[in-house]
Amino acid sequence: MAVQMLRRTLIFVVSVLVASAAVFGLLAVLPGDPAQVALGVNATPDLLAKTRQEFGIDRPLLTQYFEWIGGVLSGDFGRSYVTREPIGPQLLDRLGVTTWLVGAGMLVALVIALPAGVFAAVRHRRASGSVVSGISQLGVAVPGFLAAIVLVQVFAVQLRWLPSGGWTPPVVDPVAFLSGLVLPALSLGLVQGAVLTRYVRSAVIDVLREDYLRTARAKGLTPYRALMRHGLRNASVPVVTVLGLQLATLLIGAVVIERVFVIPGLGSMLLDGVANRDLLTVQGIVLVLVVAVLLVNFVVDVLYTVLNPRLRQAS
Amino acid sequence: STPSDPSAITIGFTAEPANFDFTRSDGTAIPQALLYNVYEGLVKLDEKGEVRPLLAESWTVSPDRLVYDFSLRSNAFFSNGRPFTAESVKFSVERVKSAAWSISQKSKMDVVSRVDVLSPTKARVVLSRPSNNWLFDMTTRIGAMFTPDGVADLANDPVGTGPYDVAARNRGSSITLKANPRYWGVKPAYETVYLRYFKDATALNNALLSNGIDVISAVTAPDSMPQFEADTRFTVTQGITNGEVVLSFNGRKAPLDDVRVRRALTQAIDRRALLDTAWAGRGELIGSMVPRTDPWYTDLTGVNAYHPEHARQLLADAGQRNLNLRLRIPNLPYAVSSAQVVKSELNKIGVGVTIEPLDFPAVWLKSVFTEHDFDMSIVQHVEPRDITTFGNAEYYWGYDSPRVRQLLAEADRGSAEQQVSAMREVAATLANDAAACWLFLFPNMIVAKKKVGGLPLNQISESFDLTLLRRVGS
Amino acid sequence: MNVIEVRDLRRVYRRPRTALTTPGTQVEALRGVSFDLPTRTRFGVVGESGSGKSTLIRLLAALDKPTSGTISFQGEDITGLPERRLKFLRRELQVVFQDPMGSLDPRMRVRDIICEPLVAQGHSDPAGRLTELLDAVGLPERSADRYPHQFSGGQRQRISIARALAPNPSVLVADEPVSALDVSVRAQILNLLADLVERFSLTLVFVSHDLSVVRHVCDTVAVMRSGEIVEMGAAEEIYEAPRHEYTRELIAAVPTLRTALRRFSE
Amino acid sequence: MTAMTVRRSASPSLWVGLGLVGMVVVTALVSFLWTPHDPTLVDAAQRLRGPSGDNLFGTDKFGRDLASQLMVGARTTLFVGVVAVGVAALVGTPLGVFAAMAPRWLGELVMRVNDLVLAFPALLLAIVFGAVFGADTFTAMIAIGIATVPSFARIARSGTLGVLNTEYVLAARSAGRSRTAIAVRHVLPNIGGLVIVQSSVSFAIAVLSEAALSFLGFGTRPPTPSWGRMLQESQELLAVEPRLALVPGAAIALAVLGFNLLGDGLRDRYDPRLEVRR
Amino acid sequence: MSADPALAVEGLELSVGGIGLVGGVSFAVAAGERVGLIGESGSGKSLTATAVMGLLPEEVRASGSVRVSGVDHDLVGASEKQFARIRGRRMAMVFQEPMTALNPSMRVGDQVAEVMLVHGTRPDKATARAAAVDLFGQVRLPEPREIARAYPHQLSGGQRQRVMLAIALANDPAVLICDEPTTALDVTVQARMLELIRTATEERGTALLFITHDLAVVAQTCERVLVMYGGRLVESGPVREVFTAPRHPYTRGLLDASDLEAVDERGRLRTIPGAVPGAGDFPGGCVFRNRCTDASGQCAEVPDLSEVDDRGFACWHPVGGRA
Ligand SMILES: Nc1ncnc2c1ncn2[C@@H]1O[C@H](COP(=O)(O)OP(=O)(O)OP(=O)(O)O)[C@@H](O)[C@H]1O
Ligand SMILES: Nc1ncnc2c1ncn2[C@@H]1O[C@H](COP(=O)(O)OP(=O)(O)OP(=O)(O)O)[C@@H](O)[C@H]1O
Ligand SMILES: [Mg+2]
Ligand SMILES: [Mg+2]
Repeated sequence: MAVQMLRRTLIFVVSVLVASAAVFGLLAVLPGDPAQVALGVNATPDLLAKTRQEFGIDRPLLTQYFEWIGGVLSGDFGRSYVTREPIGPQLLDRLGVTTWLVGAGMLVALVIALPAGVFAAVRHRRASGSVVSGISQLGVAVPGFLAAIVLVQVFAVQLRWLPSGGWTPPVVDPVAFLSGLVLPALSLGLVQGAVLTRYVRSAVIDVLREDYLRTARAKGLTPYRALMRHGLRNASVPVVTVLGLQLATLLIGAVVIERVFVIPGLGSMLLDGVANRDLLTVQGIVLVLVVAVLLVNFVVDVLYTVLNPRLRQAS
Repeated sequence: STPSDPSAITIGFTAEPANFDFTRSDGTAIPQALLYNVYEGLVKLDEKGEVRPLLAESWTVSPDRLVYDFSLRSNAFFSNGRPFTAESVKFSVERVKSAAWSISQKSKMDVVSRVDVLSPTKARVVLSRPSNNWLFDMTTRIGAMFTPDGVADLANDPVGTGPYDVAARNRGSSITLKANPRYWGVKPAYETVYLRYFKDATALNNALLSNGIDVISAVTAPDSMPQFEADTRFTVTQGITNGEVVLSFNGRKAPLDDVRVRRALTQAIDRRALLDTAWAGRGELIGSMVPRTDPWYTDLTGVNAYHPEHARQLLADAGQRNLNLRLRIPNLPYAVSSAQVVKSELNKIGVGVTIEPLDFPAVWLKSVFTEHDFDMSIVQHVEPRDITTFGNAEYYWGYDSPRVRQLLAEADRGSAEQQVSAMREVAATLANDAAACWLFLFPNMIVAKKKVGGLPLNQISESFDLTLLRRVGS
Repeated sequence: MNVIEVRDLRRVYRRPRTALTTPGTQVEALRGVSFDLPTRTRFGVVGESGSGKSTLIRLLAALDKPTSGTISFQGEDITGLPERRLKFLRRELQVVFQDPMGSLDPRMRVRDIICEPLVAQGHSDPAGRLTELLDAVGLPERSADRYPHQFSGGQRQRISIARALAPNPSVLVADEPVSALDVSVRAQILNLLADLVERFSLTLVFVSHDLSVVRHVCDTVAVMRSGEIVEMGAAEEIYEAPRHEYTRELIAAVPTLRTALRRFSE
Repeated sequence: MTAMTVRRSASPSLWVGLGLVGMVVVTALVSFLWTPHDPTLVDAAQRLRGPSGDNLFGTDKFGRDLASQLMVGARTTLFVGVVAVGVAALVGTPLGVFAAMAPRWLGELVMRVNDLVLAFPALLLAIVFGAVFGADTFTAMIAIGIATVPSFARIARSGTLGVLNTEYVLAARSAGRSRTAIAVRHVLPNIGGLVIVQSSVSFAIAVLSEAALSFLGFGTRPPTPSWGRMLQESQELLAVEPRLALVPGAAIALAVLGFNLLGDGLRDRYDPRLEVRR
Repeated sequence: MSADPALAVEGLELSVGGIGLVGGVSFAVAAGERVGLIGESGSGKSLTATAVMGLLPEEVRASGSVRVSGVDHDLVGASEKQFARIRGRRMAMVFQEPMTALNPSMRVGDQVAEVMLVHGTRPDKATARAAAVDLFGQVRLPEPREIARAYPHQLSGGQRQRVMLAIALANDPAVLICDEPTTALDVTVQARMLELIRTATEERGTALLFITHDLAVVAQTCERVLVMYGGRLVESGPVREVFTAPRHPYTRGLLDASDLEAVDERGRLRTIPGAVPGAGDFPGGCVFRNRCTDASGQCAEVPDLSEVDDRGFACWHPVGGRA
């Protein structure tokens, strides 16, 4: 048992190390000189050289990498070339924002997808079910940013019910925080909800075909109750997989939404970082994203065993 | 901000300062927020382009135009409580020349040979050669006044003498300025100013439309202007900036080293039509690198005016057939829009154009600006009086004219009248040589709630000057 | 002479991990099986589910490697031989599987299915042999261009048998070839197998959980339980006078019409 | 009990999907021969015209005909899908098959790396590629393709594992087929359905990605018409001229819908679980 | 035999999209009687059973009549609600696949308790659970208490099938339908299971409809047998009579083919020529006529199932001639 845990942890650490090397390598080939970006036009060569030295980017790549990864392993992500502040706390800040956004988006998605997906599955041979799955099909086909733009036009610009963007931390003003979260969460959640609806639908349809659901009906449960009592938990296994994958895409896909709604999350930090060639920051962000995704996968694995007793220790 | 709080105002911007230290980070965002608001210099530039007193109440210039004697305000204090004195001037100016400053603009201080403290309120600056540009440059960030114990953490804690002090910052989203209670001058109209940042022009517009902000500092989506103009909630102003949108030619390389080719390309482009399509007709046409607010402005739009037949002829004369040019532009809206029109126009005279948007600033700076790997580019040149760059043969456009260099030097050295006439000649020469093709002068479009007055018509200094704002009504 | 000699064959499977924290369990599918198979025997293997019958067959066909022990085929040790040195085995020994649908690639035409061993072994005229084979298993010639799903279970099993016969093997191994079939079809296939064994002088290894089927088809029977052969001998002998307790149990449990109907006459 | 085969007739979603995709393909093909106007010709006089007989969908702020841009944009859309899905399928499928057929440790390794790529932000890849090789449709789509490789590898691997567990693969092995022959003759045809389904879904995702990248300014180069860029350029005019956003927006949505429906329809046809009921 | 049968099926017709799958099936099962339903794969046995249970796939249309004792309405055309009250209470079913018929994520004890709670035959969870443990003992599961806490995957196939039986018997139904309940089991396990079904139904006086394709199993378990082919009942009667003196050529063929000891002169088993056609491909008239050696022109007409004294067959040329 301990050995297995160790093995998993080891795989995880190695994955993160490989990922870190990949990020580093990828960014090393990125054209553009961080020093020049920081200094701007008309920078003199010796100023450039001095700044490069200050950033530490004049040293061999391997040295840079080991220094960076060494720092990261001890919790130090380095200092941003641009803000000249430690990156770690900033990352945490931004991660918090993105987590709120993604969490709220996921919530919206689930609130839409669970009932809609179950409904569409139970009625998949009838018109009402087809209508729901048709709508979800359309929802999947709408680009997320288009949904965002339209939502802003309607609810912020025309009706002026909600802010068009911006971010208020929950501790500063909970009401402003929530009202600012509504539209981004909807933009993110509607499309993801449509995607999820389709998965829920097909998972439930699969479950509806299962023998044990027939058994449940043979016991005298109505089809609906049979599904509720016996189907959903089993249908949730494939849905959780998708949820895990979606969470990963959401973390990254939030970039566009963050852009439209001017939300200072990881996505906008990533875009800024790349534009400013703030390489240490970008490396940090990507590493955090990769770790987050791997962690989500890990959680999904654990959830599996909770949901599916077959995966627990067999007697 | 709560719209109900009359002493607060929220202003929307597009470019967010990465930090507060403009001595070491380039870009327009930091001085836009801090200069004249948090930091003050001895002098400032007003919206008509005139140099005005600020921390210096007055100054005299010696006849040989090498010695500047400034008399300073005695009631100015830095936000950390230190008084502003002649020592501050000496410290600040010398600091620009030291390694503490690392941005390239610091070279503008090279002309200063020393600073003398004559008394707490009298400072003398001695130049190594006469320079008209120096005093003008003192209105920019390099003229900002610091105090020795206020420079420990410039990136996060700016200490200046201005009407505002940075109260809070929310990275990626906003900066809060609070009025400095010990400010020496007129108390600003708004006690609290929220500077909010929107990377996206449309997001910025929407914020105002949905009452999220009170002012758009600069509309960069010109096509959206009609919706503000039609809305009775808003005041709209349109002035100019000193940002010349330039179609630059790489003069180092054939065939663009040939003046006929450059003239042909310039004449092939209908700049009125370009402005109309690419920037909704907002902005002004200019014929050279001079905005209307400079004293030596003359209308040069007639030089190398639109004349496609003539352009074709010029190309033929230059022996250019099947010309194909790489238009490598920053991936910014104005450049992308303008480039498409330029391509379409040049195609009409048989010149092929490949548009390559480059990651800005990083890749553009590297390939175009530093490595000169381009035929043409489109960039907005926002620095004040950047016509002088044509005197630098090393500059990316590779324009090399000894005559222009000489004229520029004379202008800097000479009297005010000499300066104006020399600069006029420079502008005319550039236009004539088609050293570049000046597409248009970037407009300054501000939209604000009706309750906000005092909006600066033109944006020609580095600062978004909050001291100008007024409250209207109520 | 013995075609096949099996000595102390063991095979241990490691089940894939089912929980995050625990390693997979080990399953001893075969625990020391030995027997000799003289040429032209019809050898039956019976045993309940999970007793290791299929495992044994996979090892005989060199589709899997034993954990220990040896199998020699026509005098040559085939355990641990790399695939490229197994050509003779692939020619001499062929397998018929249980699931008449699952053992035929649904995306291949019958023609290609039957010719697959010939093509794989570089036969000079696979197409020529096809007609012969179809005829041997009693399928019409036009079947060749159809897909497996267009056939009934019995017909599919015929296709499977035709494929096995293609390289002219001397040993035919059948893993529960009739377990998935209806009684009427079962009879047809059993008849066919008997015909073919006779006609081509085949050695037959026939696996089933149904002792009466094995008794009908085979002359020698091995009874397996939990990876071991508990009893082995002539079919009639075992059926009439089982020595091992488990064999007796097995025989008693197999329902046959005759025994069942006796219930009514009592 | 035997398996009974219930061949499903083509579902409506397959037909609607085919219809929509066919429309995109035909539009793209026609655009090579004819468009109502030059889609890149700037004309200040024609700026922001409403729909008319001459300009079916009107013109944009450059005075360019929207209908013509839409037609040529269909090419970009298809190109995007072909490149991204091509890269992903051609790399991912063999990789997945390999991971399933290789020795366990090697397969594990491949899948671990695969997971990593899956965790890697596709956007960053697109940006880096754009910066290194010049931002345009092709590089962006190579990046999206690479980012999509893992999903193909996963599907291909699980499909292959399924196929390898069948008796017909055992039969092929005992027939003397080599590993490669089994991979080519048995595995690939039988996971083909899964790959095709995955392709059409990835096609849809690629089209959306191109739109999103163009929206962020890392996609198709101007002035090459692309639906994503049209949408981006229309943004500031949304309140004034919603038509400019609606037209490309609807085109994207319909094309994506088409590919998704096609994928669903194909899944219904190819999913062996639906085809054979036991 | 009581006059009022526990289960009565009259003229049951099932079709999908106009293709007839089952036609004119009528039979009755008395309380305490055990009736086998045999026939080759695809003959319509499962469809008939699921029609009785009201568990037909949506696309299948049913007509005719199905009645269960103690229920005052016809089950054909009954609503889901009506069925829900009957299933698991008045009639119950054991399915073939022990691997998939139980909910993998629920303890088996709870799955048994559920059927009692649903119908309110036990007042609360605790009682129902205790009753489940009891039932496990009745179906001879070892250590019923431990088993009740297990998940299906922790049980063997035979054990799971016993759990299924416990579920079916929990509310003492009037009718028990078993659809090939032992096909997936080992012979030794099968023998014990069959014994169990027999005694359990005997003890409770339950009417049993037992579906299988294994004639021997029917002979062991049932008193009466129904033979199905091509969606029709072709023969019926007491097991002994039908199996010793079959009248329908199809029954005859089945019997011959299952007897591995009866061989011809060449040592070959006897077979029915040809194969079972797919649904909808059966010939009109007598469904067996394309495989029947005795078929004549008369066979183009559908022969009725002539029932005399519990013994019936549907054939124009019965084995042994017309009586
Ligand atoms: N690939 C495998 N991995 C792990 N365990 C296996 C594997 N194959 C077989 N086993 C296990 O080995 C044992 C013997 O299996 P085998 O398939 O040989 O039995 P069998 O006698 O053929 O059974 P059946 O009658 O069900 O086909 C079983 O317990 C089975 O679960
Ligand atoms: N939903 C359906 N749609 C179309 N045909 C069906 C459907 N369900 C069953 N059938 C067909 O009806 C016929 C009878 O099926 P049924 O399942 O009752 O056979 P069975 O006698 O139980 O066979 P087995 O022994 O294989 O279980 C078969 O030919 C089958 O293909
Ligand atoms: Mg087996
Ligand atoms: Mg059945």
